[in-house]
Amino acid sequence: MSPKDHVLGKTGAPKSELPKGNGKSSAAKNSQDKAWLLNVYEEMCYFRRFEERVLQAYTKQKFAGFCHVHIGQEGLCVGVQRALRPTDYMITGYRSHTQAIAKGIAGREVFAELFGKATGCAKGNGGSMHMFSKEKRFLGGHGIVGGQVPLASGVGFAIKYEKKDDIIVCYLGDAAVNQGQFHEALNMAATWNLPCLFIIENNRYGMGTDIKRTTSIDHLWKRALAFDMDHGQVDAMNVVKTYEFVSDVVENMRKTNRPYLLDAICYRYKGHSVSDPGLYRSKEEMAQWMVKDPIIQLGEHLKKSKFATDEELKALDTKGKERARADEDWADEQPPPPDEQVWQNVYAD
Amino acid sequence: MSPKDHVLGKTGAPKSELPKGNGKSSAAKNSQDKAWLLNVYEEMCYFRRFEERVLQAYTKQKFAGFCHVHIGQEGLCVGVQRALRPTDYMITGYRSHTQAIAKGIAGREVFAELFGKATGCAKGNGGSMHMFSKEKRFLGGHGIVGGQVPLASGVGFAIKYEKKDDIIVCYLGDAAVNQGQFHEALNMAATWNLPCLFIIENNRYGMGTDIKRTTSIDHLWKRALAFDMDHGQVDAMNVVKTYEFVSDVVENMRKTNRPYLLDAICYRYKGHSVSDPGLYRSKEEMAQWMVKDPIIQLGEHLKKSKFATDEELKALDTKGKERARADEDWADEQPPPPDEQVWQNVYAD
Amino acid sequence: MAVLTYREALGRAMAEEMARDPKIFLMGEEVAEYNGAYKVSKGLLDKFGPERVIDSPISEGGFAGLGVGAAMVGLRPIIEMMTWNFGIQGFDQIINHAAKMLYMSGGQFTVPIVFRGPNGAAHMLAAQHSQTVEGMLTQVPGLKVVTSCNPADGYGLLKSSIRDNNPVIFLESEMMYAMKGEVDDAEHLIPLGVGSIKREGQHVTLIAWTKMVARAMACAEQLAQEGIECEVIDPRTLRPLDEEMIFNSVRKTHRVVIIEEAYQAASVGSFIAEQIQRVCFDELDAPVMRVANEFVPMPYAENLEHRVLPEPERIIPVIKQVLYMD
Amino acid sequence: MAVLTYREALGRAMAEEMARDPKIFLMGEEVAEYNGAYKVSKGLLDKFGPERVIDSPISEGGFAGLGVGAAMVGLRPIIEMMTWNFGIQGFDQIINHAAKMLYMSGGQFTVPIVFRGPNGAAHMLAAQHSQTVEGMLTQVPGLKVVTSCNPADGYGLLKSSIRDNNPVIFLESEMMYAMKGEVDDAEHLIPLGVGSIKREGQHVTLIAWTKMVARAMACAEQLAQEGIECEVIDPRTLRPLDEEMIFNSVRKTHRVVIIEEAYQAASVGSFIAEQIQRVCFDELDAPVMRVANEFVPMPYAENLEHRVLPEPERIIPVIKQVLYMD
Ligand SMILES: Cc1ncc(C[n+]2csc(CCOP(=O)(O)OP(=O)(O)O)c2C)c(N)n1
Ligand SMILES: Cc1ncc(C[n+]2csc(CCOP(=O)(O)OP(=O)(O)O)c2C)c(N)n1
Ligand SMILES: [Mg+2]
Ligand SMILES: [Mg+2]
Repeated sequence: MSPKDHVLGKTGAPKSELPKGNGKSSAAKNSQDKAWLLNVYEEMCYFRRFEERVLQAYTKQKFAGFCHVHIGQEGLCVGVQRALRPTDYMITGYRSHTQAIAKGIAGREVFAELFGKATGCAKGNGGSMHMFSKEKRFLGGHGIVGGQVPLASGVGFAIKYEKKDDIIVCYLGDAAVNQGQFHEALNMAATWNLPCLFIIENNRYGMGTDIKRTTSIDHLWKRALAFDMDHGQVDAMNVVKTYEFVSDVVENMRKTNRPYLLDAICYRYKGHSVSDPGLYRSKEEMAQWMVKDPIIQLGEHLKKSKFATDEELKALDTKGKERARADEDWADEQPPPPDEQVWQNVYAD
Repeated sequence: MSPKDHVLGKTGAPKSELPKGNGKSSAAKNSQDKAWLLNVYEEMCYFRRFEERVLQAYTKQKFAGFCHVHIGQEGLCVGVQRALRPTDYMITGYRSHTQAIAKGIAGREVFAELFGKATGCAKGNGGSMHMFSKEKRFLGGHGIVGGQVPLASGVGFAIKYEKKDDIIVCYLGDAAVNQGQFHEALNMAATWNLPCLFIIENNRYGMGTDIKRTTSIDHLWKRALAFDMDHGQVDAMNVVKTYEFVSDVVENMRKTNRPYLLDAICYRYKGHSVSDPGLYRSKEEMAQWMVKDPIIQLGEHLKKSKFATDEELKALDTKGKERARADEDWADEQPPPPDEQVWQNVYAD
Repeated sequence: MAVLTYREALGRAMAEEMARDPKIFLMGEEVAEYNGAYKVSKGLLDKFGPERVIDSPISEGGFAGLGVGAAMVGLRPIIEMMTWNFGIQGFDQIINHAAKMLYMSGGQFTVPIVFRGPNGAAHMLAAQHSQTVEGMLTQVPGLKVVTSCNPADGYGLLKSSIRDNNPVIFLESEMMYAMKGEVDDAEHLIPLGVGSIKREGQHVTLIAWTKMVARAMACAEQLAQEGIECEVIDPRTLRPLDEEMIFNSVRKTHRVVIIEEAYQAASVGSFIAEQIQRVCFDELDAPVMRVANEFVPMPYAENLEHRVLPEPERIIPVIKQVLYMD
Repeated sequence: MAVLTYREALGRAMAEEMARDPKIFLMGEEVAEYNGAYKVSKGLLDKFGPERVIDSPISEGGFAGLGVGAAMVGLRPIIEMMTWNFGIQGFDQIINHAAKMLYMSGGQFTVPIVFRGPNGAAHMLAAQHSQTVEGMLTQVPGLKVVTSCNPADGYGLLKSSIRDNNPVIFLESEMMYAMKGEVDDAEHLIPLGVGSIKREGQHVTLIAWTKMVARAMACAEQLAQEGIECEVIDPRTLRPLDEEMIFNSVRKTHRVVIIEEAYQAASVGSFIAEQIQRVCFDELDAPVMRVANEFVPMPYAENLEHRVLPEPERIIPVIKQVLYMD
């Protein structure tokens, strides 16, 4: 599908009773606020620069293993986070660096985790695919495609069991919709009304495979039809739209306790992981998407609204760059885990 | 849902381009033919009596293990079979006795298998849940709920690979639609256009659990919507309707190679297995269904059409009874497998 | 001292623990309104209501994972697998998620959860319904694996398993649910990792767990007639394993036969045999022998199934062999 | 004699077999247009087209089962698991369906299928991406389990696995794909069930497979300096297992160390150790020892991962121990 198809409404998808992200919501106030918008802009720049440094560090062989970055997908990560409360839970797959930071984990602890340091957010046990923070309610960082989805249903179950009005956001990739576990988890969430917001990070590719070659449907939100689950699609290259839409969805979920499947349309600029040259995508396709770049889009909006000049935007980007460098510098200084750690935390007392 | 809801059309389900079982098809000729109808009637009586003898034999402890019978669901088994060619494949779950016979396995070999005899259709290795016949293209008889569904996709894949126009019928229970494997198999069948006819034997209960308590949807054919798969619902208490509907579906499949999900509404009169008293169902509910009994329904039709008198129908039933007795008598005489068989067929040469 | 069936003892353990701790819930196929496929959860729905006793869809991977997620945020799930043959569909969640969560997260997320259900052959259920899983699951760091051979052990060990802060695989048996035995009326727990000597003897050590303990005892009785005194020991928890109890018995008898419902393949028994020959090398007067299932999928026919399982007629000759009586 | 990488040798084996038999097809994630996540299937799509080289959805259970169904009706699938960690999602189809079909059906339905992919730790992939599965899958009657430690063995054994009429688990390693070695230009097969002596020696037998063979050889070289001659043997196929080769070596050296990337738990190594002490009881001058992974989920940090895997500094002391040199 061409980027044009991604704008809301054109999908004919969201069921009528669903929020429309029509800007009438409380969220709309924020998204018209200058300070708020500038802050969002800065965070997206920071995430972009953070991942760029991660890639450089990997190329310099400062760490190894797999490395999946979010470059190009910042709009979703930031837009969703702003729609949540700190007490809400989040769980994701192996592409987890910036989502972890957005949820409140210090960027330097994420960097230290990548470097396998004792002060990483998983003590160096987890690495790129397994960022965790119990305090921030970030439940990982999981390496098995689709594996996190049943876990999310369990968190939703616990929220309902404890009669809280929190929700859990469960990110999954577009290719994960072909996993049986995804289907089983959505069925339970829909049958028992568990407050789970399942967000498909739909960057259209699972590694080198266009999702069209492994599914029979044109829109991934159709997976929700099998469960009569509320669902919708959002243009996640647009951080403001994403924020407003998700805010409405979440507000609604807190009332109804009903789960929701969101097809979030985005694009990853880099290969699947560092080892992937990404030859399966045409220059044209890439270009088509880069014009929709979430940072550029918001930048244009800020300038049009006279909220910022090019210089001011540049300054915010520079700030993000420096934060990322500081994160890496800190991580460089950290000690590796002590050998004894090998035998710790296999079993809890 | 009350039996009334089950008649075709009322579901609003089948996509417009789908066969309507409107009687205009070639199949309709058969279903107006007296001899054909009487033969169908006789077979349903035979299957009913066969399963009754199976239950008696189990109660007399002539065999052990699990024992799941099809009493009440004869309309589906017979209606579907008549719509197939001998070269079509069939695979099913653990409730497999009469489907195996319908596909061409001698009833006495099924009985012998139940008795764990050397001449059973699986040499006594399989038992009630695992009837097999390579010659008749009956691929089992499987004990893992949902496990047979990916196998069916594989057979569909092979049919397409070999450029044949056969199809495979894959029976599964209503509760099996909650299995991840079911979802994965349907996705592959839909994505690659594999000639698989997935038939949900929707008797509304998985053991003691009303399917409504473990799914969020009112109609199980909705599972197909997640894959844009052709689908429909049929009143499987009516063998003629079932035959006509499935004939049209199959005819269409041979042309299009497209898979199809059929929600076949039926009811099991007995408990899930012999050990289940079935207390979770009200007398009223049972009664409501028994008036739709496939054998009674067809009997009424035959009498109204002046195709048969009560006496003639009684005679056909008696014939079925005797066939079933003969099957069991034969099985009684058969030898158990030789001990050496324990070590045979673990590996193929 | 009340006489309870094994199924009642397990039900009592769950009822007591659920009454003690509101964070505990039970989920599985047919556990609520049907009172359990094997009636182990009988009465729990009435006692604790539908919020805490939940009938699941037939989605072993899904509800295993649901349990793990719920445990990560503070609940204490008991997940019933109708049988462990179906639990294999939950292996990804059990092996890749439950077992590794604490370690992967650098010690942040504990997963206090019990996966329980019948394991091994019942009677004439054929290949897909007759498997044991302890040989596979004791291989997974992060999991504990618990068995029991009578109502009292089942009661005390299930309670400890529920209170444990780790994922525990609790293995039962359809063939034992109706078994009767005395269970102390007073609440009591049996710690995980402590085996039990079921019969003292000085000539040969028989190691067995779950329903094989009864077979070992039967063989011991029979051999006692001939003046052979077997020591029958049951490790009960296979992970952690009470190796000291095993080694001490071997140091006394110098002869060992392991009886298990597994295969002549990598198994808990093969691991125990390996440990014994390593630690008690100079103590052994005969090789460690093992009687296990024939290495075939379980056949249906009664005569064939009987031939596959470790029956006394196959066990006794092996015991005599390590005593050099053959 | 051409020098091929392990990856190329496996690719050549598949290409030759697919050219020979049109019933063979390859399915898995990224095997076609991407030429394989690890490029083992490089060029196969161009050679054989999209009908025979198929990119699957991420549905390990589903396409494992699809392969089994296709095999039941006459095709000969090769199913690639991107890694065996994900293959665990296919265990129900592999264990409950593929392995049991021939037996359950009374010998009617053969399942000629190969499930192949990398197994074990690569480098810094952490707990969910570093597991070995042979300890679990050799426990399943009906399955064959094949490994290889160099390009030539990989080539010859993969060809035999593809021609075998049973489900074969073919275990590879990310760490070996780039390994170079000579492979005969002439087509040749290595039969399943026949091990290989990688180095002759009279003092002690080292048993290893896959990447542990290289480590065993390294230890052997090092100890040769000290005048210790290790015999290094590789069973290659773990099911069926070439027990005679093992026993014969033990009868010669009387001392054994097993090196494997598994755990101190039920494993192929523990089973081999059990067999050795049973069959060669009077031949052993020391207990059968085993060097395996530390019993922990695989940590990410490089220093920790190194500490978990069997490294020469942990292997050599054990070898000296069985030689009573410590
Ligand atoms: C069960 C399982 N199968 C295969 C893999 C290997 N794998 C890792 S990521 C990936 C592609 C996933 O793509 P998608 O879900 O679209 O997420 P994205 O990488 O695009 O964010 C695959 C096949 C895995 N980790 N887990
Ligand atoms: C994976 C798996 N889980 C659980 C079971 C136990 N079990 C056997 S039949 C059954 C109920 C299935 O009901 P349904 O699919 O509606 O088929 P029906 O018996 O009504 O024909 C269950 C839970 C099983 N055999 N396999
Ligand atoms: Mg993607
Ligand atoms: Mg049903």
